This record gives sequence, C-alpha cells and structure tokens, in this order.
Amino acid sequence: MKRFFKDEEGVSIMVEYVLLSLIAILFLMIISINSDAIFIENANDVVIENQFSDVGNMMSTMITDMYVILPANGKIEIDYTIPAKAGKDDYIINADIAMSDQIIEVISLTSGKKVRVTIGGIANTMPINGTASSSASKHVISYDSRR
Amino acid sequence: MELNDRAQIHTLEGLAAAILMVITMLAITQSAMIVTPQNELSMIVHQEQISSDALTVLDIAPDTAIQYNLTECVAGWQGNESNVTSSNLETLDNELANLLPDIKYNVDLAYVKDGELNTKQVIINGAATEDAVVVRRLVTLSNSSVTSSGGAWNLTDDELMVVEVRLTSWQI
Amino acid sequence: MADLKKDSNGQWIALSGFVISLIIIILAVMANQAVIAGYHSSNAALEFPKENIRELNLQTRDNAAIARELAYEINKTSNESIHIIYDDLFNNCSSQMRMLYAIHGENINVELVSINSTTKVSNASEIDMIKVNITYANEKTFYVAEPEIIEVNV
Amino acid sequence: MMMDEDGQISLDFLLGISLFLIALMFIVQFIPGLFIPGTSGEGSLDYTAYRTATILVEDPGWWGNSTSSGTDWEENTDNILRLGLAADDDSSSKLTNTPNLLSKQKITQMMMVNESTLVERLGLYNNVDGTLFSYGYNISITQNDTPQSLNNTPILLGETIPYDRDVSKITRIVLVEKGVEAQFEADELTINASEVEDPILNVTGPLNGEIKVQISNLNITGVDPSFKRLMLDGVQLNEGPDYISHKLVNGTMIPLEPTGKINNSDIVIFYIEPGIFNDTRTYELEIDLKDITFTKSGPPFLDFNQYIKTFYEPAYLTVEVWN
Repeated sequence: MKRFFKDEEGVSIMVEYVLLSLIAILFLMIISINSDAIFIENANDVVIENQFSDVGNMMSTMITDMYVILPANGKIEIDYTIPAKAGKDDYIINADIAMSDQIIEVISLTSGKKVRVTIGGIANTMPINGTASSSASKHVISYDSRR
Repeated sequence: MELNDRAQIHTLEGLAAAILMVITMLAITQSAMIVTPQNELSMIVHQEQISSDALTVLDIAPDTAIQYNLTECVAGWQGNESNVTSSNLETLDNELANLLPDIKYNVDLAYVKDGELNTKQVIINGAATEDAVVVRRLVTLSNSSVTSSGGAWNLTDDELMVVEVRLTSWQI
Repeated sequence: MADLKKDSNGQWIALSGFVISLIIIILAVMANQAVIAGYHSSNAALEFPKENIRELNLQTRDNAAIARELAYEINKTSNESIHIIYDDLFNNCSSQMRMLYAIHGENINVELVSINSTTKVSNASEIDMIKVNITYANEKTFYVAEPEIIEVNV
Repeated sequence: MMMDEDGQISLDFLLGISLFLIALMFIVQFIPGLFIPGTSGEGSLDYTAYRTATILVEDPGWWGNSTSSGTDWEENTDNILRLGLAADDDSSSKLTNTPNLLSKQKITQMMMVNESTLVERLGLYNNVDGTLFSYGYNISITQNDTPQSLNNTPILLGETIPYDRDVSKITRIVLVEKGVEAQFEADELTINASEVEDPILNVTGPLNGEIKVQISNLNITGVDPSFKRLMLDGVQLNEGPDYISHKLVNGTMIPLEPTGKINNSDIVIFYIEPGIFNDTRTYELEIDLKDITFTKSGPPFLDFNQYIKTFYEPAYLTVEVWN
C-alpha cells in the first residue's frame, strides 16, 4: 500500500486523462446546450426557406403553365404532391392574397415563417384563391370556367 | 508545467492544420458543385422548353416566316426509314439545326395506318443520352398537301392522316 | 496511453480521422438537401403536360379546318351529305389522335358536337362554326373543354 | 515526476483540440447557412425567369378598367394588367392560338412601358414581408446573337448582366414580326411603256419595319439577265445601307451580284431597310433589271400595299434574372 502511494509512474497519465475528460465533458455540455440552435434550428431555418420557396415556386409555375392553356368553356384539374413537412414544420400555402398582391404565400404553422412568391399578373385575369395544408392527403388545383 | 520553448513547432503546426481544415471546408461548402442536382433539373426544363418551341415555331409559322413549315416538311417524306448516316427529311433537319444550335436531336414519325400504329425514324443524329427529352407535335396530312410537297404517303383523296412528329433532343 | 504520450506523431492521425469523419457527415447531409432543393418547382414544369394539352386543342382546330376543305372536295363527287362526310373525316382524325396520345399514357377524347352555328343538325353546305368536346386525362391532370368553339369559315 | 517533458506532447494535443473545437463552434455558430448549400433565392430565380418567359411568349397580355378589358393592352397602355407579347387576333378571349408568334406592336409598347410597371406586371420582384425588392433582369430578342432592332431601337430591356453573380437564364424560340412582304409574279408587274426592263411599284407610306419584295417567274429575254439597281422616286438607293438583294435558287439564298446571271426559275428577293418609306405619301419604287422584260404597262403602276402580308422571322427571346 505504501508503495502504491509512493509510486509516481502513472501520475502524468492520470492528469492527462482527467484533463482530456474535462475538456470532452465541457465540449459535450456546450454542444448539448447549443446543439438545438446550431445543428437543428439554423439548418431547419434554411431548409424551411428552401422548401418554402420551392413549393411556392411550384405553385406559381404550375398556375402560370395552367393559365396559358385554360379552356374557354371547361375545366382543368391538376393533382400535385408536396412534402408533408418542411424541415419539421407543417405549413400552409395561401393563395387568397393573390388577387390584390400578385403573390402566393407559404407559411409555417409552428414558427410563422413565410416565403412569398410572385405570380406575374395572372391573378388579374383569373381569380386565384384557396389555401392548402401540407398535411392534407390530396392536393388539387382546379379551374372551372363555368363556376 | 514549467514553461519552456520546446514543442513550439507543434503549436504552429496545429494552427496551420486548423487553417487548412477551415479553408477546405469553406471551399467545399461554397462550391457550386453541391447545387448541381437542382441546376440539372432546371437545365432539363430549359431543354424541353426550347425543343418544344422549335417544333411549335415550325408548326405555326405562316408562309412568310419559314420556307417549309412542319406540315410541309412531313408531307414531303418519301417513306424511307433513316439509318445512322442519312436523314430522310433534310429540310426539317436543316431548319431544326438552325433553330437549335448546340443541341442534338433525333426525329421519329408516328402514325396510324390501317388501324396499326407505325413508328419510323427519319432523322438520326446520334444516340440519345440519358437526360434526353422528348417533345411532340401533331400534323394532319391530306392527299393534296402530300402531292404539293412531293411526298410518298399514298393517301387516298378522302383520307386524312394525323402524324406525330417526335423530337428527342439532348445537349452535346 | 503510455506509448501515446511519447509519440507526438500519431495524435495528428487520430485528429485528422476525427475531422475527416466530421466532414463526411456534413457532406452527406448537404448532398441530401441539395437533391431536395428546387425539386418540386422543376417537377411542376416538367410534369404538367402543358404542350400536349395545347397541341391537342390547336391540332383539333387545324383538323376542323382541314376536314372542312376536304369535305367540300369530296362532296362534289359524292352523293353523301356534307354533314356526314365532315363527321367521318373529323372523327377519323380524332381516333387517330386518340391512338397517338394513348402510346404516351394519355387518354384523350375529341367529340364533334355540332358543325353549324345556326341550325343544330346541319345539312347546309356552309360549315362555319364547329363545336367539339375535348377531354384529356393522364394520371395527374384532367382537362376538359366543352364545348370548344372553332370558327372555320375564315 | 509531473514535470516530465514527455507529457507536454499530450498537453499540446489537449490545447490543440480544445482550440480547434472552440474555433469550429465559433464558425458554425456565427456563419449561419454555412453547412447548407445554396440560398433560397437561387432556385426560385430559375423559375422566375421561366414564368416571365412563359408569360411573354405564350400569353397575349391583358388590360382592363372598370368597364372593359381585353388582350389588346398595346392600345390601352394606361390600364395594363399583364404584359404578354403573343399575337392575338381575338382580343376578347384570354388566350391566343398562336403562342410563340410575337406581335410587333406589343413589343414596341413594351419598350415604352416604364420600369416600375414592367417589374410589377411581370412579377420580377421579391416580396419580403410586404417590402418589394426588384430583381435585376435583362430581356432581349436576338437573331444571330445580335439584338433585333425595332424602329431603330434594339429590343433590349433591363440592365447589363453582371458577371460576378449567378444569373438565371432562359431562352425561347419565337417568331417576330419583322415588317411586311409582298410576293409578285413577274407578269403582274407594271412598267413604263418605254422601259420594259424596269418594273415600277407604287408604295404608300408610312411603312416602318423591314420590307421584303419577292418576284418570281421572270421572263428572260437576253444573254445577260441581271439586276442593276433600285430607284426610289428617281434617286438611286444604295445596296448595303438601304437594301440587300438575294436570289433564291432551289431553296437556297444567294446574294444577287450585279454581274450574276438570273435564271427564270430563280426568285429575286429584296430586303429594304426600315425607314425608307417613313412619310405619309406614295413612293415610286423602280427595279432596274437587264435582259428581263415585262409586258403590263402603266401608269397606273401596281399598288404594292395591296399585296402586303406581315412577315416573321425566327428569333430568340432571352430572359435573364439575378438577385
């Protein structure tokens, strides 16, 4: 036992081990405290913005393409698919302000984050309205000249 | 723990390595390479749009715009299928080559004869690549339009034939 | 550990291993996201059969005009009424179009409703305004124009 | 024992890794978006360009006020709701049967529309929480890589394209109205009885835009059938600045040299530059030929304007958009 305390061979290893562990633990603590902000929130924000602008552009492009072939008497229906969640948010596509502002809005339900996409003057000739929720199982854009 | 001036080079080395790694990461994350999949899709959109424009322009062209419009070109077909070296619709080939520089294409004709569907290759400019797009356009031929273009469709006087012009195009 | 403390070289290997794995993970994450970006808007432009539907409509208009001309020609030598001749020609074109669209997985139908603006059933030689019903359907898109009015006496 | 120098290497490592980790966290935290490729703007711009081009090429546009509306916005420029360039023969229906065929009047009017209307009507802006940021844009119609001119102004809208930025670009093939053309059979043309080789046309101005004159079925009567010159009201026009002459031999266009022989199967074509017939009066256009004769004598000379049709040429419409 006496020998055990006198022996200093392993000390530096011991100290090194303690120091390394301390730094690792400290790092882990900082990471775990900030991980949400660093790895999820920031990334999520950018992903949401990308996806929203993608979805908004999809709607706007589809409506534009649809507009140039609208039948004078008749109707068009298009099924489309959108991801149920952007990042980890549910969202809705809002076209109700298209008439006045010529834009389509994609809004997150959880964070309120939104992206707006323009539609070049079509809403003046063709009434565009309606909202679509990302969680709905079926999405349709429809136009009916007789309604 | 006393301070000494040994091992200084390790600190410098560490610094250099850190800088190197940060630069590498910046280079990777900022490079355009990563956004390529998206650009590729919009390239295909562009490709499809401009190919379909070429056929549209040829189809709707009034007499005073292009010498032979799509209907006249197709009506003048002699009925031969193409092989790799020759194209059988030279006027159409020339007009498309003018409208679509930097783009290679093949043209097929599809039509219904005696209730059977026929597909004939009429212009071959090479093997289509994987990202080739297909656009199509219809023309309607009657015996009089065939005769005036000197084609060999062998239609009767009371017959109309709808022909699908199918353009497969890809970027060089 | 005892060896490690004396050997200052191996540490860099360990460190670079750590860094490289980090970079690989980040790259993998980014590559996944890059595929997602712009996917839906591109698909909207690629999948929506804008040109096919428009061509269906425009070609029907062309057919209506060509059939009218040919119907007059045939009528000169035939004892069928021009109405029946026109009907035959137009429906023949429509069924050909139907087959040509069907190869691409598109289901279309073009149906002649009437060929004159004044009387419903026309025996008159003047064909001026043709009404047709056009429908188009593929897996995602449904288009119907009923009737599409085509003026042919120009 | 703790002062053993061997251990310092490990401590260096500890110091190094902590420094590195701190630096890494610092970078991650303070440069947001570093690890996410692209920004939201880039992808959307591709489709902003796509939509703008679609509307310009495939739509005739729309105007409207409280009482009426139509696609002939070029005649009602105060109430433009949407800009579209496709020609349309029926202004009450919303669509056109001739997509990709652009109307000259619409292009002319678009060039005169003021900047903010253009940006707004084409949707070339980003709307961030109600504030509008307009994109940089460049819209042009080109042939052989040079912008087309319309009434001596190149069809070019917007700013010059920055070279240090990512630009979303889309090109569409269109037919543009270039001017008017008239096709004649040689025996329709009229001459002064004394000069049987020089047919004369009465051209009533103003005619802006290019003018194309095409003559076929020529009657060759000598050994050197050739073209000499064009005269306008007795004054010679200059080949090059005023007009270009061609002959069409079996479908191929060949410049018409003064010495080159013309066969009777050839079609002679003149392209007269815009601006020659600018005034509101009747011009006398004389075509001086050699060893080619005409029989119908005037005056009155043949009225050019009764034969004219609009003529179109393929061109490229390019829309470029950037942030």
